[in-house]
Amino acid sequence: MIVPLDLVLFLVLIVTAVLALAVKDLLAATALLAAYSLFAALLFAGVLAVDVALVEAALGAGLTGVLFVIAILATTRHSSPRPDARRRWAVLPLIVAFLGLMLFASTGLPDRGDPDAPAQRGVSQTYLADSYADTETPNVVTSLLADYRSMDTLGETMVIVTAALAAALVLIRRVDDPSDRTDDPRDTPGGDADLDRDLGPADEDGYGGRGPR
Amino acid sequence: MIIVANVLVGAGLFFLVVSAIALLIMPDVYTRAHAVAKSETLALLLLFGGLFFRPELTLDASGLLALVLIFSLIANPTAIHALLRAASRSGALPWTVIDQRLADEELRGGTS
Amino acid sequence: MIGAYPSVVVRVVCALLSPFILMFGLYVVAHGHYGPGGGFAGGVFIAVGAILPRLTLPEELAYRLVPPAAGPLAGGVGLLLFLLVGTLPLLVGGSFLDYGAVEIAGLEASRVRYLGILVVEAAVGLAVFGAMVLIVDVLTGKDRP
Amino acid sequence: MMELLLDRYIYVLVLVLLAIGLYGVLVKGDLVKKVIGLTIFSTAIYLFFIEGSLQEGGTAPVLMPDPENPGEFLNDPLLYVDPLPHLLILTAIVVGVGVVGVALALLVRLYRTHGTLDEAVIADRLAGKAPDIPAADERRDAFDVEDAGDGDA
Repeated sequence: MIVPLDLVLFLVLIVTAVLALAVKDLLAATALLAAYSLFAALLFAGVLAVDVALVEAALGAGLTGVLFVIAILATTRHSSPRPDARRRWAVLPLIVAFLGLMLFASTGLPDRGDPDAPAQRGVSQTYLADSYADTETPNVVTSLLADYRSMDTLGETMVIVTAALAAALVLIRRVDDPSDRTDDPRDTPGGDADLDRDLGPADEDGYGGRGPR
Repeated sequence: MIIVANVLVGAGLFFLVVSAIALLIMPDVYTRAHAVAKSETLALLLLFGGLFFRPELTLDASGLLALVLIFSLIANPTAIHALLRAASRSGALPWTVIDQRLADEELRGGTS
Repeated sequence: MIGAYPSVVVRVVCALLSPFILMFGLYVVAHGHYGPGGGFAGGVFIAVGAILPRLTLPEELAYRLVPPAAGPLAGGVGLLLFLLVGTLPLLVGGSFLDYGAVEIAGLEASRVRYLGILVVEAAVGLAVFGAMVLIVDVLTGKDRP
Repeated sequence: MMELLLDRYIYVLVLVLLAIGLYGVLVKGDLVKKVIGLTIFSTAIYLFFIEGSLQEGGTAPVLMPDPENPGEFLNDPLLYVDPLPHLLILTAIVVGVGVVGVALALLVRLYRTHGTLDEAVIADRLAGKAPDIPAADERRDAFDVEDAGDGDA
């Protein structure tokens, strides 16, 4: 009986999502986001999407967290709250309307796990039946990824490399660029020789960042 | 065979429950991490040891399981070490008996 | 934010673990035919094996393992390899990315497609590895000469 | 109504996740929080797709060996869940991480020029309403790295 576990995992997922958006400390929010991705990976594994679970656990829970932590270290750790009540009251009806519309639309979707759903009757039957004869590959996801739908994969690979190059274009700078007002200690030569990279206190009125060794 | 596996897995689950309880009732980050690090590493060892004795396990799967066990045993204490080091550097003070006594006295003074 | 982590335990363990993570990534890329895994997951694992030393080891040591030029280079080489494999069937009259059209003596068409999948997975893994390493390098601000 | 909910409760939960992510993207003033909301939103979409691929009585889409004649594999489509959404989501996850990387690079760039990640402040400054850029020592408030020791090595 997998359904109750499913439900519990989903509730944990919702709680972590709310907390990740609610906490003030951005590092804590990043940790909660990684936990959220890990629970999502568990859910993927629970509905037998093993490849997706592997990628989500490695990328969503691992590398995304690393990227967030690096970016937070390069910027600031404190979330700037700026509660904008007007915008919240303008957006909430929008979200409620979105939810209502989607709930209405979801009544037309097939039941969960229905073998007669239209999506199950499509091309994937052919893929499953022919995969081994065509490519000698038991893992159908791999043969789909690299053979039947390799044009798709080519496009995605291009998108990833382009995204990395775009990130490089945004951040790479000339040494004599006057518009670059950088005065953080990492940019001064020799400034980070013995930099201790542990973080400062989470709250300004804490213990002053110097606990016992 | 299956009895040994079940006993080991049960012991592992027991230690996992103990570590979860310790996470809830311990007073500060150091004692929590102390309790969780030890009992969880032991629970991992017992769980995987129990899984080795399962009859449906093939040879290459048990090899993979052994690799996972070895790397978990290395990485788990290291992660907790790094976590506690960061906690110490960012100023988390350890809980002491004096704190508890002061709190008790305050409580008593307040209620009487 | 690159530099030696000030705790010797973490440094030693990360230095010991990263080659094994790299090896596991290669295993995942090669094992994609028979189980979960493949180019995307394997590329991410290899990238993690390259990023872990950057976060914990001294800079020159980490760069000796995987130099900063490896990011854009691997991304470009992976994409180029994918395109080359895709163009190969065009030369013998097949359509784009249809590896089965290439005739190799002694191999059936399904076997050729099997090999084509392997090469494409390796190319995707290289590209993902390069992209992830490049993003991390750029965010840590150590990419400039 | 109850029957419908029991069969479709997964859609309701996914929709709640979507709403949370949307709220984060639209309402939160901090730009990092906006990226976190974006990640939550996209993960909810992945969950929706993967739940749609589930098929009662199917196993993971890795072909099982045929017990009767060795060397062959069982390829009855009713035995396996639908592999096509898995492929689509597999690539979407990796592209999502690429998107997060670009977004974080833009954030770091914004912080270097404006000294803040508050969306309202940056918008005001771009509109010319708040011209003053904070002093350098206000910017790295969180990390007092100046007097750091060399650790316990």
